[in-house]
Amino acid sequence: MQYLLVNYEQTAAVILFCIGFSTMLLHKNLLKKIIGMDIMDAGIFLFLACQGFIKGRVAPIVENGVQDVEAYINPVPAGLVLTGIVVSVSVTALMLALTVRLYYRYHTLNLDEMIALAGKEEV
Amino acid sequence: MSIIVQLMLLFLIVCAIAVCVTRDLLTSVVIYMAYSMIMSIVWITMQSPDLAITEAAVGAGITSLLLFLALKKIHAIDARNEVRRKHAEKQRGGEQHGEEE
Amino acid sequence: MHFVQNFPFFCILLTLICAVVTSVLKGRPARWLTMSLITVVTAMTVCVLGYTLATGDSYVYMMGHFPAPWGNEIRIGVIEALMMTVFCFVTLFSFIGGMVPSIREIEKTKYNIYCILVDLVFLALQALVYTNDIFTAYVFIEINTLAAAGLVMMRQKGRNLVAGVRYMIMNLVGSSLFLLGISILYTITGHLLMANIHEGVAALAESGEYQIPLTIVVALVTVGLSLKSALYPFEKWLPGAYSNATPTVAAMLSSLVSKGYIFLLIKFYVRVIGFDIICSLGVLDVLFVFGVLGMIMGSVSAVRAKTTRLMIAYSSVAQIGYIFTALGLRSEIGIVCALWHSAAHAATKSMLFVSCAEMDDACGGTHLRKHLRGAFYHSPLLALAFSLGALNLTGVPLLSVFMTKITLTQAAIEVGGRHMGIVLGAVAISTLLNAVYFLGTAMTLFIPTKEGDEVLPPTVRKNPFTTVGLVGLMALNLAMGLFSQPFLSALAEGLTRFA
Amino acid sequence: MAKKNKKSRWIDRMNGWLSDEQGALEREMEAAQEQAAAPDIEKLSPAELRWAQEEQEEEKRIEAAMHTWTEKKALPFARALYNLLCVGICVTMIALLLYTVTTLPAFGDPNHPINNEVSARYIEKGLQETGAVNIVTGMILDYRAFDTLGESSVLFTAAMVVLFLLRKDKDSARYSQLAQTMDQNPHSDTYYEPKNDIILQKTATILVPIVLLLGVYVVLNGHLSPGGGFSGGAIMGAGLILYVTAFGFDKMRRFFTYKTYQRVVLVALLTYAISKCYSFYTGANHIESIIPLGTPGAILSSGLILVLNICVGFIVACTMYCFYAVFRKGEL
Repeated sequence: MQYLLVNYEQTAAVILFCIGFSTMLLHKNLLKKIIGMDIMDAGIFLFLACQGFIKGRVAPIVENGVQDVEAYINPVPAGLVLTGIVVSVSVTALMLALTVRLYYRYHTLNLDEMIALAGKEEV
Repeated sequence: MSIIVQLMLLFLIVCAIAVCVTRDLLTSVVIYMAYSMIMSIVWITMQSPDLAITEAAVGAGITSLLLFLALKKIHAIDARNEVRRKHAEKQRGGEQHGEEE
Repeated sequence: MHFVQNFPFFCILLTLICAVVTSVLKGRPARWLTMSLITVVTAMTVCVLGYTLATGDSYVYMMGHFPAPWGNEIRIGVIEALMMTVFCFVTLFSFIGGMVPSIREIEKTKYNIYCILVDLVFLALQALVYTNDIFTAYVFIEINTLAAAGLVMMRQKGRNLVAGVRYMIMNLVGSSLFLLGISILYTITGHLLMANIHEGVAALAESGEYQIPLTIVVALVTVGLSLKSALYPFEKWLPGAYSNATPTVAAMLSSLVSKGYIFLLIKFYVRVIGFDIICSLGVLDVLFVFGVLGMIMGSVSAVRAKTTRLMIAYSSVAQIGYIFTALGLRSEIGIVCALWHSAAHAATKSMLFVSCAEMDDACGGTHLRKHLRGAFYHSPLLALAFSLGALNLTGVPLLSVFMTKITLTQAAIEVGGRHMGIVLGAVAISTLLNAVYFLGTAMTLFIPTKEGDEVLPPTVRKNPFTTVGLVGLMALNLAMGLFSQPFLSALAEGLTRFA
Repeated sequence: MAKKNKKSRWIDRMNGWLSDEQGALEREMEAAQEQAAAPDIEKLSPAELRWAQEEQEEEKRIEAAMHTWTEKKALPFARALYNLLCVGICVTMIALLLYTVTTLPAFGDPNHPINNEVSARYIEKGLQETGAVNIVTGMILDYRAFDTLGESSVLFTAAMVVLFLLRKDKDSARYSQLAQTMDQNPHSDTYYEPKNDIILQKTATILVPIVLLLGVYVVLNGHLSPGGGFSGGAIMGAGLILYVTAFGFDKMRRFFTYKTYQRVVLVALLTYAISKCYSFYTGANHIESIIPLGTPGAILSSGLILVLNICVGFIVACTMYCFYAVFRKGEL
């Protein structure tokens, strides 16, 4: 148990992931689901970036020619998270466009109402 | 230094729970904006400035802007429906008068 | 460095460039560009297949100047080339076959976006089949999800938008679980390329540390990818998405998008984690149980379905159940059977969707099964294609799905014990149910309509695109049925070098 | 004279083909679509007639259902089961993941499994091999460039689908009804042209140049300091959005319309794909690539990375502005 407190960044990342995950599953309102998805993605990226951090080392930008490994942190997770952030923005933009179109059509944000209304429509 | 990071992570968790709990959509979008602002500061303490700029510009900036726009669009549609509903009531009101007379 | 080895890379780049160029074209040039692109890529993939069959070994293609653990790479072997050839032919013929309904149903001014999304799904499929790097697989899974969600919403009717939202939410949960899985995997092994991860995992297995994170990784990736490929408990999004889409979109979604995820899951098991470690972890039994449940429940709900497209959508849930049951049998033959059935199902299901959708429109477009009566007499080719698909899926000998059932029972007998009994029972029940709903519908096509009953007068529009597409798909199915033995032996032999 | 008009006839045919004029077969199929778009009752086949009536009924039914739906709820039992299941899944998720975190290596210790020879080479030889001072940008745009190529196409896919969903173009017959209800009604959002409120315009005249300059700086110095194509592009996009909110869409359309968006994204993505194609091909076939890496630290230094950063900057800036304009006004 005390080990959790030592690794508090990763614990916080996992808690954020689970809160986002449960928001996305439990809430019926579409906008809440989208914000929950963003929180979930940010949680995963925090978890991934925590792995790359090394205490007492600086960001991987070469200053005045110093190029030994002991000076910088691991650059790979930063690259992966950069890609992840842009992926989560494009997914959010698409989901919001869908929500606006659905609101034109069904005048509700509640997913269950939409499914029921769509079920009644003709094919 | 690690106290500040712990405080910020605690704030993130509180923000996440607040989004889960709040009823009103506008407050949850504002809370999300604060969430991604604090997240970009956490990236700086994690010694990865690339992520900080991207999260600030893309996460806090564009995503929150799109969320606000979606809300504005939905309120605009609500306003339109109010106009239509009042118009429908007025017509129905008119017919009742017609039938009564 | 033989010149043919560059072809997979050329195909990927060509598809991306055509997708980008189509954004400025209008309706007709966009259609012809996409069609020529898919034919060129099919031709190139056949050359790659010839080359890999000749050498018999898989080769690694470095994407960039830096070798394996530093830069990206793609790996092409006999299995990848075989599966990609089948997928290319399916894409080509379903795109041509469903051309006319797509022109009629999709807005004229937004038609080029339809062609762009078809290109992007094709691009993502190629990258998923060829990639040898786990994070590239995640990026192309995202492209696959967004493009497929866009394709689901092509008809812009209320039902399509709701199906699109449900598709997006379920798939986003799946890809987030997949991303978390590969983050933990990267944490414990330190590599992102499949070959190096395999060494790391093997080293971990001996040294015995990080055993819990390894099981969690396998669980997360399995749940993520099975959620995306609609295994039984997670298939709520599938009927709405497949039954409301245009024929080409339904064909591509059911045969290409879900098969890309299944191929990635097989690659993850065999190449990243290693098949023996996976067997020891016991995740395959869970897949086996859900596969068997999917086989039966999918067929049951297909019998209850009112409209033909909903029936075919539920039958894809049953067929995906077959694939996961074959995977769950913990044997080499099981994997060969899973690969074979994903190819056979791709060919059959696209034919069914294309022919059924156009027969619906010809018979008054009410999608109800009873209105298909006597469809053979006014559109014979469509009825023939539909009944060939129906016969194939019920497992008539000399056709491809019959071979699946043979290899599935072979693998089950080899495993023996409880597995054998359950598999034989499940195969029997689902074949019986298949016969009830598929052959039932196929027979109504051939019954001439009497004057008395109310049947909508047929509106038949003959056009060359549908005939070319359907004849191509029927030829593909028959070819896979007749040449199944060499196909299976190539798969089995390729599997040894797949790891 | 003959040679000229043979060439011009060829160009006319090409322009005709490009501007989607009708071939024999296509004309018949397009006629089918026109018939669906503008139905006049006599020529309609019974199926299309039924489809048209069906569309009107749908509209009316949704109108009626709009008010009555709120009382009826989905099956309470299914809802409760779904909630219970989800809470169960989330609780097991949290427990499992927290347990895995305890077994993972500690935070920030140097001998973490991922600090292996892969990251060692990135740091030690990163400057020599990619020429980029910022190792993360060097890794993204040179070592693992295939991921970033895929990732730009994710952004391109999302932009295309959002345009498909929200963009209402004047000549599309199907959505004229939707466009009219949006435009005429004073309450609808697209009706609103920003009234020139002085405060916003004054701050915009000061702020927009600075924001755009910062964006350009971040893009150009992507390989020297933190930043790069994505963040710089987002900052430039924010600058464009600020300009539009202050001065309105008509002023913006003088230099940024849907056509410019299409062309900029086309050119940027094509240069990106072709330059990456060149570096992958030369890499795979062990051909020495002729692109000079330049002196580290100078702006024109790290070979292709600067060009790629500029392309990605353009793509991201135009896409972010396109999202805003399409959400806000429905067309660029």
